[in-house]
This record gives sequence, structure tokens and C-alpha cells, in this order.
Amino acid sequence: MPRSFLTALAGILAALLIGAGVMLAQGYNPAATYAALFEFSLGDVDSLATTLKNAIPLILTGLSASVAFASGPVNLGQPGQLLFGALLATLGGLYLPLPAPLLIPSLLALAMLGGALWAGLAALLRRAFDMSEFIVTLMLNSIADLFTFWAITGPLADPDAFSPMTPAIQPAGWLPEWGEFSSALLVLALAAAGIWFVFQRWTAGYEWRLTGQNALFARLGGCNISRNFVAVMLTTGALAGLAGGLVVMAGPHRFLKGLGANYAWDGVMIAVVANNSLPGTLLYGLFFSALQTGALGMELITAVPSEFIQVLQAVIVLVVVASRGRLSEWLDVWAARRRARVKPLAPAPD
Amino acid sequence: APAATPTAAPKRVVYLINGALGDEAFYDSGKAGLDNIAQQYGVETRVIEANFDAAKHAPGLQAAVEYADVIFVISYGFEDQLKAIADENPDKIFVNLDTVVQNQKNTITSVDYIEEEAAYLAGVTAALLTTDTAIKNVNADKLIGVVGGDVDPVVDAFIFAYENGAHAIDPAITVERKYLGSWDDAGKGKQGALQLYDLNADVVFQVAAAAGLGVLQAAKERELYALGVDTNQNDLEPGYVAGSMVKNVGLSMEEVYRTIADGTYQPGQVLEYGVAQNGVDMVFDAQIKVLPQASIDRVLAIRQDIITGQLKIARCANWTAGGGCTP
Amino acid sequence: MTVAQRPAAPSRATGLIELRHITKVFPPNTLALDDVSVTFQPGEIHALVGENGAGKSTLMKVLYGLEAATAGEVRLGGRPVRFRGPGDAIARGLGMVHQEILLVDEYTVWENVVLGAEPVAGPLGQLNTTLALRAVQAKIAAFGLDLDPAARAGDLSVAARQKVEILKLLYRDVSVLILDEPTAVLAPQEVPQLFAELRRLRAGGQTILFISHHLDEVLTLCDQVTVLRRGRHVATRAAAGLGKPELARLMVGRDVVFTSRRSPHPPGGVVFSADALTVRAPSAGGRAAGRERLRDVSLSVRAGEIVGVAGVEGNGQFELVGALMGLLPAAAGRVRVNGRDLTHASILERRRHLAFVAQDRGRMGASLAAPIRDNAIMTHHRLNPALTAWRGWLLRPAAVGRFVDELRERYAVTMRAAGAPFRSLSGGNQQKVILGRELLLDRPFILLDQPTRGLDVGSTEYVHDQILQLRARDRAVLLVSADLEELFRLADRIAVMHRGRIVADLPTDETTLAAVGYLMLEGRPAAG
Amino acid sequence: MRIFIGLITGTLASATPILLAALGGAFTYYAGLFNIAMEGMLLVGAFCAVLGAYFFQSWLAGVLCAVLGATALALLFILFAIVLKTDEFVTGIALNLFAVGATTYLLRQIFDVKGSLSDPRLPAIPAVTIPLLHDVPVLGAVVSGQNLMVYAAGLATVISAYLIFGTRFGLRLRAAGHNAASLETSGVSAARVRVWALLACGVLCGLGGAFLSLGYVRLFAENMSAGRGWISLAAIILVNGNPWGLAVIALLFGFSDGLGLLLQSAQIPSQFTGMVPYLATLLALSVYATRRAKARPA
Ligand SMILES: Nc1ncnc2c1ncn2[C@@H]1O[C@H](COP(=O)(O)OP(=O)(O)OP(=O)(O)O)[C@@H](O)[C@H]1O
Ligand SMILES: Nc1ncnc2c1ncn2[C@@H]1O[C@H](COP(=O)(O)OP(=O)(O)OP(=O)(O)O)[C@@H](O)[C@H]1O
Ligand SMILES: [Mg+2]
Ligand SMILES: [Mg+2]
Repeated sequence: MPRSFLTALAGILAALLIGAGVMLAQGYNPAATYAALFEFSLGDVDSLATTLKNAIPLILTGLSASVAFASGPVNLGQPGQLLFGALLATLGGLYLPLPAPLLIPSLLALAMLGGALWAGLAALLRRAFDMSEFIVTLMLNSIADLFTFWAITGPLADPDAFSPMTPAIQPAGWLPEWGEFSSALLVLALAAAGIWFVFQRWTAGYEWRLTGQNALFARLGGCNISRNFVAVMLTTGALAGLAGGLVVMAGPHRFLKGLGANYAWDGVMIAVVANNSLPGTLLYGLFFSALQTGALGMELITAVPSEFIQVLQAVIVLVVVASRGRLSEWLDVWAARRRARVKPLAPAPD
Repeated sequence: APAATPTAAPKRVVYLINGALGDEAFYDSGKAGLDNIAQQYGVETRVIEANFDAAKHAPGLQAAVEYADVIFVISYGFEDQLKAIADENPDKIFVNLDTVVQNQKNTITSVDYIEEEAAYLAGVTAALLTTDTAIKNVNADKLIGVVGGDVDPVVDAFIFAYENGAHAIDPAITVERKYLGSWDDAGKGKQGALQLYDLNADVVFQVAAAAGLGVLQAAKERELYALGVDTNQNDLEPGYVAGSMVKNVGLSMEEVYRTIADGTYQPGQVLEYGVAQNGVDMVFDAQIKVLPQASIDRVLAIRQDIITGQLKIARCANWTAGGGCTP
Repeated sequence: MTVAQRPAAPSRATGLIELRHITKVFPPNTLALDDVSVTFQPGEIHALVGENGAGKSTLMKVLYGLEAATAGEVRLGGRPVRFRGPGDAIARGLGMVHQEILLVDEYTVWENVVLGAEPVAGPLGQLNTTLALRAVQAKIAAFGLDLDPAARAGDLSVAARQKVEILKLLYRDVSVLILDEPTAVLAPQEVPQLFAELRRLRAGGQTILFISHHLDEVLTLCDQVTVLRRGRHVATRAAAGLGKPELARLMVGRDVVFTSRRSPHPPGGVVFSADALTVRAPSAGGRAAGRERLRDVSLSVRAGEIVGVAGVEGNGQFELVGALMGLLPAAAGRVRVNGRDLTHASILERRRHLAFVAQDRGRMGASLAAPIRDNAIMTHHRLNPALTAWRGWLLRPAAVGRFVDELRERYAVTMRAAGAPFRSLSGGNQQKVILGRELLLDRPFILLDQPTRGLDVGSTEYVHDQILQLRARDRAVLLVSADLEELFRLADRIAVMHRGRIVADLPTDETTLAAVGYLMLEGRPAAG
Repeated sequence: MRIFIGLITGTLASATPILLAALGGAFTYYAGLFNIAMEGMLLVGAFCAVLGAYFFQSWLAGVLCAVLGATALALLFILFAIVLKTDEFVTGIALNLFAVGATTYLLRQIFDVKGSLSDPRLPAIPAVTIPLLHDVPVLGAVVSGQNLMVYAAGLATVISAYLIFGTRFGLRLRAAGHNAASLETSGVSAARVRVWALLACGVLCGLGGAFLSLGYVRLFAENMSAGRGWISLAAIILVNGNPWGLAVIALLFGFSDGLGLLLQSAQIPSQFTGMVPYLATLLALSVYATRRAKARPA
């Protein structure tokens, strides 16, 4: 832990320095820019609440990707699964005649079901035709995008709206706000705890982890690889679907165009920099959310274009991951060299 | 009385849009107005783009109210959040462009453009063009085309009025449409337009923002004609863009801002900008004019009827995805 | 323009090869070579011996430019050289055949041979196929190698593949040949043939550096012997006058007794049996599909009996283990343990009846990245009710902890913490954990696939002890091994595999190393 | 007939950038690299093409800049994945994100525009008229008069196939993918071969990007690669990188793309017609998978 924390910190620091260099070269003031970034993401309660709220879908899609990657399946379908989760939650919110205490859990369950079904389709294609889930989930993302767009312009469209969106779901399905903070955070915390429990306590979760690390070994040890594959796809789909449900239930309370636009690669990116670890995913999810939230304010104060943050994110991913491997190796070599009692060159014997 | 306008003169103005600048059209026109406001009144201005990304709506609004006194907003897709944040910040001025949004405290002023009036004129223009075989390469088929960015109420309102305008000239004209499913894939825009030209359309109206730029380039490639949208695009492909339907978002912003500056601003109004108010229009000035002057005059005559109120243009009242608009 | 690039003439006699103060550290903390200095004379056959992991391969890789030394220098003909890769080494007349054969299976023999030194024509570097084929053919003829240049490397036998590797060096006209355990994959009868070839090369002025575990081979073939132990240089001696016991002592650091410790033990009833087991190749793309890799294999093991499976690598042992473990589907035949038919059972079902130690620890036996704890409880997590709660749904961390402690104590594992990654264990301790895990399953039948591969003498002794104890406790053991001496030391019976068949099943006491070796190679008993 | 010819011409135009990117990816595929950065390379290529064409007022300069720009991204890939040994998948993802951010950022910094840049003065890559063929009725309209880059893509297919299967470079390239250790001991640095493969990928993706922004249309729009890099990756996986197979698959994609638009007339919601290319990919994948399964014994 301390070492991974150290290398991550070093990586982020290096990336921020690179960013500062670029800003200097462009004639911006890096200190003021980073200060504004901080101010508008964590500086006050409002900003913090926005950052936390934005972090929810990032973290959930990140968890989805990291659980999948840690267990083997290359599920890149978070965007599509998120959309289907949002769609089913919206449907439920529009048509289920239930009081709030029942409706909210039902909508959360529907959201997870939606994501799980869409991921399950990829799992099915994998099992039936041996089609790589890597490509299938990518294609299903585009199809989900078009399908949900059809749903919100066609059968589910709000006739009074100016742009494609469904009507608002019943207020009973809205997640309550606690002061500035959304209760969706509680759902996120429960989901994260659930993932921890699955990986650390559940027998099947143990099998997932070991399969992700060495599938042949796990198979020879008696793990049912193909059943676990499906289970992982369904679970990670459910996580992404939950993200979609929360976006609807905590935010605009309806499914509107552009709902999933932000999460295309962010979940995957977060899982990757977090090295598929649970605490890492939480922290990097927050971190990237803070960057994205602060970017808008940063642009207002310092006129540094907010696209800059997108570049910075990519640089952070590269530098953190690259330095994780390299830095560790250098530390190892350095330590080993000290142990190796490297002697000065002396004439060879014989 | 509803919330009063701030006593001090505003210092900072934000223009918050759901999409992104660079459409050579709608958003850019607002940006031009914003720049004029900055020059004229010496205020600081900023643009926040949500880039069609729903996750940026709330943070964008949040950042905007933290920064500015006056917020111009094009709020497609985040009307709910706009209402909520306007209610929370009654001391800020919110001007919502292009749709009508009313919050509880009634502080949002809406600017509604009557696009149907200008799109109608675009239809008239297209009809005059396709029926005039004297114009180079124009065939006898009474077919005109339109390329929309997406299936949505605004695009369909354009198409609805375009069709009405064309039928006003010749009821036998048919309108073929293509939806791209994209507002930025110009290649797709071009391919959609080419397919329309292959169906024998002589003129294609683009309602697809940046993707629509591909429509104009398709017109040049086929040596046929296109109609621009939102800003004057007649010189983007000189000789092939017969006219442009413009939306003076910038102009209306400047006019609203003038009332803010001189203290006559009234919150909670709905300001209608049609052809008469110079909010929308059909323009023909170009390096190379496509239509003969007689045709242009005919369009201008109809325009005059709209301004005087002699001609009432049907507006899109009901919309469904498959069926488009009905009055 | 037709530039025909030919391999350079063998004029580059390298002269003296000196390795001076070579130190090599593998991250995180393996000190593979610790200040090693050796000199190789031109025109000699120089052997490198040492236990597993002594650093022999690493030293040769440093010389060949495949690994960069952490410290030290390489001198050729008195001048220091820095090879940044094998390309540099080849350019200076060095060539190496690796312990693991490194051919592109998808390429033909000639493509493999010319790879890296291809004759080309034209500005874009078009392969000159005719020229290449002719040159390869010429080399094959010149050295009498019996190879088809158009055959696909992946279809060749191991011995033939090794010949391709050597041919690759001959094609490049190298003057120094480095051979890393070339005899390990050969049947005993193939060895003299190779040696004759090597001697012929020496006579032609070539220097040969030769790594082997077989001390007899070393003493008959080589001029000089260098001994490494745990990364250090122990000695360099002339082979003449050196005895096997002395060499062994130099290698291990103490006296080694070459005896069997098997005591007589009457076997019980049949526990494991395979009847007419057949496995077909799962090859993709239609090529060679359906070819039988295991044919009509019948084999049984009784309680308290160790049956060894001998064979040159690639003669069906892999498929046998795969079929028994459920990795490869049996096309025909039956597998039974204690009368229970497991032919088509799931792996978990098989695991109720058999324990398994795989030959490749990092691939099949363990997950190197996972904590020791997770590796220790594999299979137990499903079959050992003490470790789980809620009808097997949840793991009990406390019980898991106790289980790992028990394993550590019973199998004398040296480890820091149960949560440390498995790869932080030394090789011997890794094998102890795997062996302990499988033996604690306490199954009637134990399948061991090369359980001592890559282990040093101490760990090997430990594993052998454990295997003999299983026999004493009336378990049935099937031991697949490439090490004939190991089989002769442990097994009650030895089954010999040849081309996917069992060609002999002999009581160990009634046969000899030579006889088994002949069977491995020819698939039939030696005449007379 | 005209619609039919239009569909074919549209197919060629849609297929060209996908094919160029896929050929680039094929080099890295054979070299054993998991390269998913084609999307980013296309985008950077498209941006730099406009940049070069705008400042030098020459399409040729635009194409050169596109190649340079995409190659620069390839160099970043080399720096991280090969020199620093960062995971290739991670490198690819990060570079794709980087490409989107950097092109948008630079568009704003250099041209002070957002979203898209189009200018009537931008020179286009010309179409090529083949003298005699051009006048043959249907054939002429299809074979002649296409954009130069369409022919370049065809030529690139031939050259790629030749390089990969007929030359020393190809032998080493494929060896790097099949068994890099074997190539290393043969005295050829696998890393170096991979560097060349990545550079080839950069060049080809640069050409593809140039076609996007200076060929079919003349403008740069943010994110205008629009998933074509991913489609090219799917194509590579489908046919195991074989250049001829890639040409077929790219044409198939191009065709389904145009077909999607055309089908709109048939009262199918545009969203469903938009799914056609993706459904086609899935279909192709399943056909391929079943065929592969059949090749295996029961
Ligand atoms: N690439 C590597 N990374 C880390 N450790 C390595 C690597 N290669 C070898 N080692 C370690 O270096 C030590 C020496 O290994 P080497 O392969 O040189 O031994 P060897 O004498 O050839 O043994 P064997 O007889 O088993 O082939 C061993 O502890 C081995 O585990
Ligand atoms: N990364 C590590 N972290 C902690 N301890 C380690 C690590 N690597 C090795 N060790 C410990 O250092 C000791 C020496 O390791 P080494 O690989 O030299 O074992 P060895 O002496 O060859 O043992 P064996 O004979 O069992 O193979 C072992 O006890 C091992 O558990
Ligand atoms: Mg309106
Ligand atoms: Mg070795």
C-alpha cells in the first residue's frame, strides 16, 4: 500500500508539473489555474457537493470496469449498460405506482437489471458464439446509444419538451437531498461495500479474483470459469446500470439526451489508473470528478480552456501507470544493487 | 413584485450553452452578440459549453452563478436544473434563449425565436429554385431535400415549416428528409445530402449544425444547391448556397442586455423574436447569387406579408418522433 | 539492383572470451549472478554446471547480449565489448541455442533458419526465397542434419526442433556455439549423435559452451568444466581427471549419494484406471485437426503404488495429464478412480477424487500475483467445509488463517506473511505450498506432473520424501517425469509413452535406464 | 441506377479511412502489439491535415502534416508502451483521450474556434479522373473520379500485403508477433520491429485522417473520427489482420453505413438504420466465430 500510494502520488505530481509546463508555455499562470481548479471543485460546500455527485457515476462505472478487469472479462460496455440502467429506472419511475419507500429500491433494482441485461447479452454472445466481449461490448455501446435515443424521441418522449427527453419520473422516485448532498452517495457507499464483500468474503468472489489473475490455475482448482464469466458480466453490468439509475434519480429525474456522454471511457480509465483496486477506484473517481467539475470554473477564472483538463487527464493516466511500473522497478533494482555488494573491477582470477 | 434587478451594474456575463461553439451557426451567433456586449459595456464575458453532455449541466450552471451576474443560457435538456438554480439565486439575471422556461419565482426571461417563419421562407426559396429549370443543373423533378441532425422537435419544426413554405408555392412538391443521428459528423452530412441529390433533389436545406457543413460541400461537389442555417452561410461554398435561414441569437442578446443596462429589464418575460423582430430571417446576400432577382423578390414579398402580419405561419404545436410536427 | 545478402564468412575467430566480475540482479531481489569471472579458450568444449537456478542460463544470456549485466564486463580477444542485443553477438560470431526452444512454430524450417539474416532482393527488401532455400539446403547437406526445410516448425519433434536451432547458428557461420541444456529434451540414444556433431564442430575450430545437468555427459564430452553455485563461480577445472562425485560436491556444496530410498511395500487394490483413453488434437483452422494425440492409453495404479510415466517430451504426457484433469476432452475411453467414472466429469467433480501437482507452477499450479493465502486454499474453498460458512457461500477468514498456518507447519514452509504475494516465495517454498495444498485434500489418487522440475537438490529430496510417504500411506500415485533417475528412484512401475501410446509398462526392478531410454526413443524394446 | 452508383461511391468513401486505419493497425497486430490507438491517430491526422493545408494553402502539405501528426502520436505510443513498457491497452486508451483533448484544445488555441473549422479556402485533396475509363458508362462513374486517397487506400492494401508477406521486414514483423523471443535470439530486436510497425500505423492513420478532413469533406470537427478507429480494430480482429480481408471488411462497413442512411426512406426510425454498421460487425463476428468453431473437431 505505501509504495503504490507513493508511486501514484509521484505520478500525479509529475503529470501536474507537465501540465504546469504546458500552461507556462501558453502564457497562463499555473498556480492561479490550479487554485481555481481547486476552488471550483472542493473549495466550498456547493462545489464539493457537485464534485461528489459527479463522482458517483464515475466511480460506479470505474468499479464496474475494475471488477471486470480484475476477474478476467474485458467489459468495455459501461456506457451502454449505464444507458440501459437509466432507461429501465426511468420506465419504472414513469409507470410503477408505488410509494417512495418501495419505489426507490425498485428503481435501483431496475437500473441494475437494465445494466445486467445489456451486459448479459454480451456474455450470451460470448458463450454461444465465442465472440470476444471486448468488441461486442464496444458495438453494443453504440447500439444502446441509438436505441435509448429512439426510446426517448419515440415511445417515451415528453411531448412538451424542446429536446428529446422523457417526462420527469414521479417525485416518489427522486432520491432525497440531504442538505447540499445527494443521498445517491449512500447508494454508492453500499455498492462499494457490496463489492468489497463479494471479493473478500464470497466464495465465488474469491474465484473471480483468482480467475482474473490466472484462469488456468483457477480452472484446475475446480472453479467454474464460464459460469463465473457470466456472473461477472452481470454484476459489472449491474454496477454500470446502477450508475445510470442514480444519474436519473438524483439528477434531472428523467432520461434526456446526452445522459451518458460523459462516461464513455472514464470508467475504464479510472479502473486502469487504479490498477483495479477498490480504494484506488474510489479515490481516482473522486479525483477525476474534481478535475472535471473544477475545469468549468477554472475556465471562468483563468481563461484556460476546459479542454485542457481532458489533456491533463490523459497525461495523468499515462504518467501514473508508466511510473507505477518503472518507479517500482527502479526502487527494486536500487535496493537489490545495494544488496549485491557490487565490487569495483579487479583483475580476473586465473 | 418579482425579484428586483440588481442595483449595481452587472460586471460579469456568462453564455452557457448545451452544445459547443463552432457550429458556424446558432451558438456562434450568440457568441458574437456576447462579444459585442463585452465591447460595448466593458463587462467580462465567458462561455461555458456543456458539449451535449448532460453531466455538465448542473456543474456548468453552478459555476456560472458563482461567477456571473447575468447568465444567458441555451438550456435544451436542462430546463429543470435551470429552474431550480434560478429559484435558488433570485439576485441573478437569467435569460433563456430559444425555449420558454418559467421558474416558480418567475425570474427567468425567455427569448423565443419563431423559427417557423424563417424556415417557411426557406421552403419558399427551395420551391422557387427546384421549379426554375433555367437555373444551371436544376431538373424538372419537384423534389427538395432536408438534412436534420437528429430526430427532435426543433428539427422537425424546421422541416414542418419548410414543407409548408414549399407547398405554398407548389403543392406538388415533395420533401425528402435524412436524419444523421449526429450534429458533428460532416462526412455523414455529406453522404446524406448526396443521397438526396441522387434522388433528384436540386436543393437541400441543412438543419444539422456542424454536420450540415457537409451538406454544403456536397452541393458544391454535385454543382447543385443547398440552404444554410442559423447564420449566413451563403459564402461558405460560393455559388452553391442559395440562401441561409438565420437566427440572430446575438442580436436578441444585445437587445435584452440593453434593457438590463438601462434599468428597463423585466424578469420573467417571454420575448418573441420572429422575422418582424429581426430574430430570425432568410438572407440571400452572397458573392454569387444563385436565384434570379425575381425569385428573391418573391420571397421578400412573402417575408413582408409575415412582418405586417398579413400572413400567419403555422407553428409546431404537437410533435411525435415518427410523425413530426402538427400545427 | 539485386543485393543478395549472404551470411558473413567464418573469419571472425573470436579468440579468448572473458567474462569479468559479472553481477546480475533481477528485480525485485534475485541475485542471479554474483561477481562471476570465467575465461573460455577458443576451440574448446567448455561445460557449465550447477544446480537449478545457479545462474548458468543467465550467465550465457549476458554473454549473448540478451540480458544486460548489472555490473562487470565481457571481453572478446582481449577487448571489452558491449552487446546491446543478440544481433551484436551474432555479428561477432556468437550464437546461442536456448534451454527453451525458441522457434516460430508458424514458420517453416527455412524461414526460421534465415530469420534475422535473410537474403533479400530489391529496394523494398523482398525475400529471396529461392536463394534462402538453397542456402539452407546446402547447410543441411553439409552437416548431414536430416531436416526438411519446408516443414512447419510447429509440426516437428523436439529433437528436430533442436536441430533447427543448431542449423540456425551454422547458417550464420558462428564460431562460438552456446548450448543451454541441449540434451534435456533428447532421448538418451540421441545424445551421442549430438555429441558427435559437437566434436566435429570443435575439430573445425568452433568454441562450444555447453550447459548440462548430466554429469556423465559433461565429463565425457567436455574439455573444461565451470561450476556455479547460487550465482557464484565455484571452480573451473579440466574435465580430464575430474570424478563425478567431486563434481557433484562442487555443485551442491556437500556430498550427494545416488541411491534409491524406496522400501518394499505391497500394493493394494486398483484405485486409478484409464482404459483405452484417446485424445484428439484441438488444433484450429482445420490443420492437423482430429489427429490423435493420445491413443488407446490404458494404465492403472493401485493403492500404495507409484507408477511413473516416462517419455521424451511431447509424446503425449501433456495430453494424458490434460485428459485426466478434464482440460482436454476424451474422444474415447474411460477414466475411473475407486470405480467412479470421471471421464466426462467436471474438474470440480474430479477434484473430489484426485489431487494434482502441475509441472508449471506459475501457469497451472498457482497464481504468482495472488497472496499466498489465496493460493493455499484453492480447491479447498469448494471441498473443505471447514473453510466456509452459509452452505459454502461465504469464506471464513479465521478458518482460512488457521488452515494456512497448518499448511505452513506441516510442510515446513518458510514465508513472511500469508498475505504476501506468492511470487515472493522461493521456488522450493512455492512447491511446498502447492504440494501441501494438494496433499491436505487427502485424496486417494495423486497425479504429479514433474513435481521437482526446477527445484534444487534440497527441495527435491523433500518432495521425494513426501511422495514416498504417500506410498507408505497407501495412496495411489501417478508420477509423470522427464527425469529418468527420479523415476527409477521412486516408481514401482514405469510406463513409457511414445507417440501418444503406452509402449511398455515395466516393473522398475526388472528394467534398466538404457532399456527405458531405448523405448522412449524407438517405441519398442531393444532387440536382443 | 444513380442511387446505386451513389451507394457504391459512398461505400468507397466511407471505407477509405477505415481501411487506411485498419491497415495501420494490421502492422501492429502482426507485430504482436495490442494497439487501440487508431482512433486517436485518425483524429490527430485529421486535425493536422487541416492545420497544414490552412497554413501552407496546399493539400499536399496538409497530407504531410497529417502523417507527421499521427506519427507523433505513434511516437508517444512508442515512448510509453515500448520504452517505458507501460501496458499497451492503457497507453492506447490514454492516447485516444489525449487526442480528443489535444485537438480540441489546439483548435481553440490556434484558430480560436470551437467545435469545427471550415473555410472555403481550405484546399481539398483532388479527385482523380482516369482518362479512358471515365467515359465507360457505369464502370467509369465508379472506378474513375474518386478522391486520390481512395486510390491511395487501394494501393496501400497492395503494398501492405506485399510488405507483410513478401519481404524481410514482413518475416520479422510476423515473427515479432508469433514469438518475439525467437526473433530476439535471431539477432533482431523485436522492439525495433514494433517501432517500425507503429510508425507505419502512424503514417497510414495519418493518411486516413487526412481523407477525413481534406478528402471527403473539407473541415475539421471535434471528434470527427467518430469511432472509425474502433471499427477498424474490429475489422482487424475479424480477419486476423490480413490486408485483403481488411479491404473486404472495410467495404462492408462502408456499405452498411450508406445503406443505413438510405434505408431511412423505408419508414424505419433513423436510430435503427444507424445501428446497421454495428449490427453488421456483430453479425460478421458471429459468422467468423461459428466458422472457427466448425473448423474444430467435435
Ligand atoms: N527474467 C528473470 N526474472 C527474474 N528472475 C530470473 C529471471 N531469469 C532468471 N531468474 C532467476 O535467476 C536465477 C538464475 O536463473 P538461471 O535461469 O540462470 O538458472 P540456471 O542455472 O540456468 O537454472 P536451470 O538449471 O534451472 O536452468 C534463478 O533464481 C531464477 O529464478
Ligand atoms: N520479495 C520477497 N519478499 C520477501 N521475502 C522474499 C522475497 N523473495 C524472496 N524472499 C525470501 O527470501 C528467501 C531466499 O529466497 P531464495 O529465492 O534465494 O530462496 P532459496 O534459498 O533458493 O530457497 P529454495 O531452496 O526454497 O528455493 C526465502 O525465504 C524467500 O521466502
Ligand atoms: Mg422556437
Ligand atoms: Mg537455465
